[in-house]
Amino acid sequence: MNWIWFHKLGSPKWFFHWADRWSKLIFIFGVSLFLLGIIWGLVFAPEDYQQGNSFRIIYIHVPSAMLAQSCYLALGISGIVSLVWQMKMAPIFIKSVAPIGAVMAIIALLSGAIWGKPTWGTWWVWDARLTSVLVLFILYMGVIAIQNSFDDTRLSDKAAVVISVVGLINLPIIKYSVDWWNTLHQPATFSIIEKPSMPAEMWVPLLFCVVGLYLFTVGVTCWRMQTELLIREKRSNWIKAEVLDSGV
Amino acid sequence: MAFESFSDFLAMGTHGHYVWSVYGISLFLLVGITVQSITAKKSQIKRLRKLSLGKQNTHAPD
Amino acid sequence: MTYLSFFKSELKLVIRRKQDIVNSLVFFLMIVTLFPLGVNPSSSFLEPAAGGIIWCSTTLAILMSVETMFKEDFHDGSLEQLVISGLYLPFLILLKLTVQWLAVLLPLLILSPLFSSMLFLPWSILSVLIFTLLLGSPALFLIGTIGAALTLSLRRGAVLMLLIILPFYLPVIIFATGAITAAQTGQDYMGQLAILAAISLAALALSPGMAAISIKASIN
Amino acid sequence: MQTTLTLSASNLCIERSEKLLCDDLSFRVRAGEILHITGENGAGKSSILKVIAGILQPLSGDLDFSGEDISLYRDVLQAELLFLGHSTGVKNVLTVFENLQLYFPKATDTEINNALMAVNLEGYLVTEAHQLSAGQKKRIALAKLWLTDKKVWLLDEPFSALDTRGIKVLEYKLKEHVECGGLILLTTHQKPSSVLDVKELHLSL
Repeated sequence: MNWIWFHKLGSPKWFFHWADRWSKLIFIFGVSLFLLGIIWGLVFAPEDYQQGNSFRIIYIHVPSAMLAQSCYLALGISGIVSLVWQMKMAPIFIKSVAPIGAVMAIIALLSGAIWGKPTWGTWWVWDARLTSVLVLFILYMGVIAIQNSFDDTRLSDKAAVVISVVGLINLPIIKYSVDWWNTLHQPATFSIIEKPSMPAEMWVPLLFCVVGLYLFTVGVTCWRMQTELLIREKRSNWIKAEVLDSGV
Repeated sequence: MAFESFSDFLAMGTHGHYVWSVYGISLFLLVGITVQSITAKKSQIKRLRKLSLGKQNTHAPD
Repeated sequence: MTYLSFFKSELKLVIRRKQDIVNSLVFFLMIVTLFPLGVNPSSSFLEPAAGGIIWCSTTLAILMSVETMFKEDFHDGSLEQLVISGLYLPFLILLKLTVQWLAVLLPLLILSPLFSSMLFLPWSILSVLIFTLLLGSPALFLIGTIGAALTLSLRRGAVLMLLIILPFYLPVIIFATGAITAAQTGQDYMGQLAILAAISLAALALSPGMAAISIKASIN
Repeated sequence: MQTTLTLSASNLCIERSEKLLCDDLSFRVRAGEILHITGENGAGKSSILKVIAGILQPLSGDLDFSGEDISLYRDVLQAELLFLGHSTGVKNVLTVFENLQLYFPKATDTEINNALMAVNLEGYLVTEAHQLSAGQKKRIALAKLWLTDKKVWLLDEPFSALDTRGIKVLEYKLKEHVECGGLILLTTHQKPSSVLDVKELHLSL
């Protein structure tokens, strides 16, 4: 197996150049896919037989909820990478992706709550999915808070790494416990998304939205990581050359 | 096409305000984080540029 | 320094600082009192809620006592001495934690009949409550240690620690109160107890190492 | 098999709160030697000691202890290490005796008594440490020097809490230690007297 890409990923300079070349493309492609999916979902997808048109919120809710989870997964994995290989880029990644994950969690929460009103009749139901997204949001706020509490970069990096690793291990347990708790207390509510069968006209645009939002996240994360690199590596020569070259 | 007319599309059955508020809020947040990321990068580049140019100027006389 | 001499001096420290333990017990009592006063004193509310009330209060009391665990060691420099003592730091942390656990949990267990009768929890359920406390609280202490180690250099770290650690406590609270509810409704609760024990064991495997990493970063 | 102790650092770079304290620092101390680290306030004297002890991590550079690379793991060194930092590590609610017993569980009462006598703290055996002044607490920590069998001493400002007589006693103790094959790294503001034969390492800002 070829591990060169892995080592390259650990090199700030290599990453910076890679991001310069690809991040814009990824972002634009992602946004177009996302918009395509949304327009498809809003205009062309058929109405849901049970929920009517409020069903169209799915094209925001599901992708953002997935992203909120995936970002935390990525956070935790890069935390482990940082602990094991001491990779310089891992804490930078954590710092860059946490705010995006938090935004995704907020979107999932708000869209879930607004979707809940026509479906359940109230803004908030202690439904398993909404509750775990809420916990996820609090976890993100924890990571962000601990990064902003220390003056020393090395300490704040280490703290964020430890919290994301612990979070990664805890996430399945939290999710399982919330699901279990939910069956205990709310046996009757029907879940807003799980359907026996969703026709292709409904799920294909959803797939577009999901992939598009993933790519969008990758693009924005690249920019945030570049910013973080510009701050941290400001004394290094390659950053100086980079700054003088680039036209702002 | 799932809608007869544009006003139908806006109304979304009876759920127009739910759907549109979700899309509005989400758009706002996504655009917000994008813009924030881009401006943060640009302003940092500008700051570093000023810093390195400033240094070159002060070093120039000697 | 040896493990034994460290353990002994930790015991002495806890005994000399009885007031800290008393404080966290009074804090616990205070939270328990808030529910009848703030919500409803009737047994129809308190009896089904008792497990949850006791567990939420326990969680907060434990967090408060864990939060200060390394503060003094950090300020008087003995934490530095621990790190360079050549002894295995995660094990030292575990010893310290054991002392803290005994000091907080034993009085709590002794007083639990009192609390449960105040909240109209039937005597038959008391043993289940004690089991959940015994099996679940190690996880709370162990996970809390990580937060305490991370925030020890901060002057106002308590709120931050609550924010980062409380979400990790959710599974413990859910399964502990779940076991009590199951016992109250006459169902089998062994499954929940087993899960609590599993969470505590997992935390035992993971937390001391994590806390050691955090302490090393914090004394920087 | 090498039996004499050496402690050497090569190309050590230390950064503290985004500021480079020392760049490319190298030194070598053998058994029987005292390295005296001098420099202004904030030049990084204490930080060097902490880096060697393993409390701080250096930015780069290698450490070597008697032929073993200890850059990553300090275990070998820590088995032979006594570090007295700026913070004393004295526990407030323990008595003076208990404070020393924590670090030297095998020491007898007379040994601890003698150590306390050397730092002029006799009679404070069962006093709780919070009743003592900062200088006295520092001397409790110093008493460890009379109890330890560790070879490598890292002392941060050991003379600061002592009067002239105490300084003299401590200097003789340090001398005795290096003569018995120990090695010492110490930082001070004032120059140590001619009793001690020291190697100087000056840090400039």
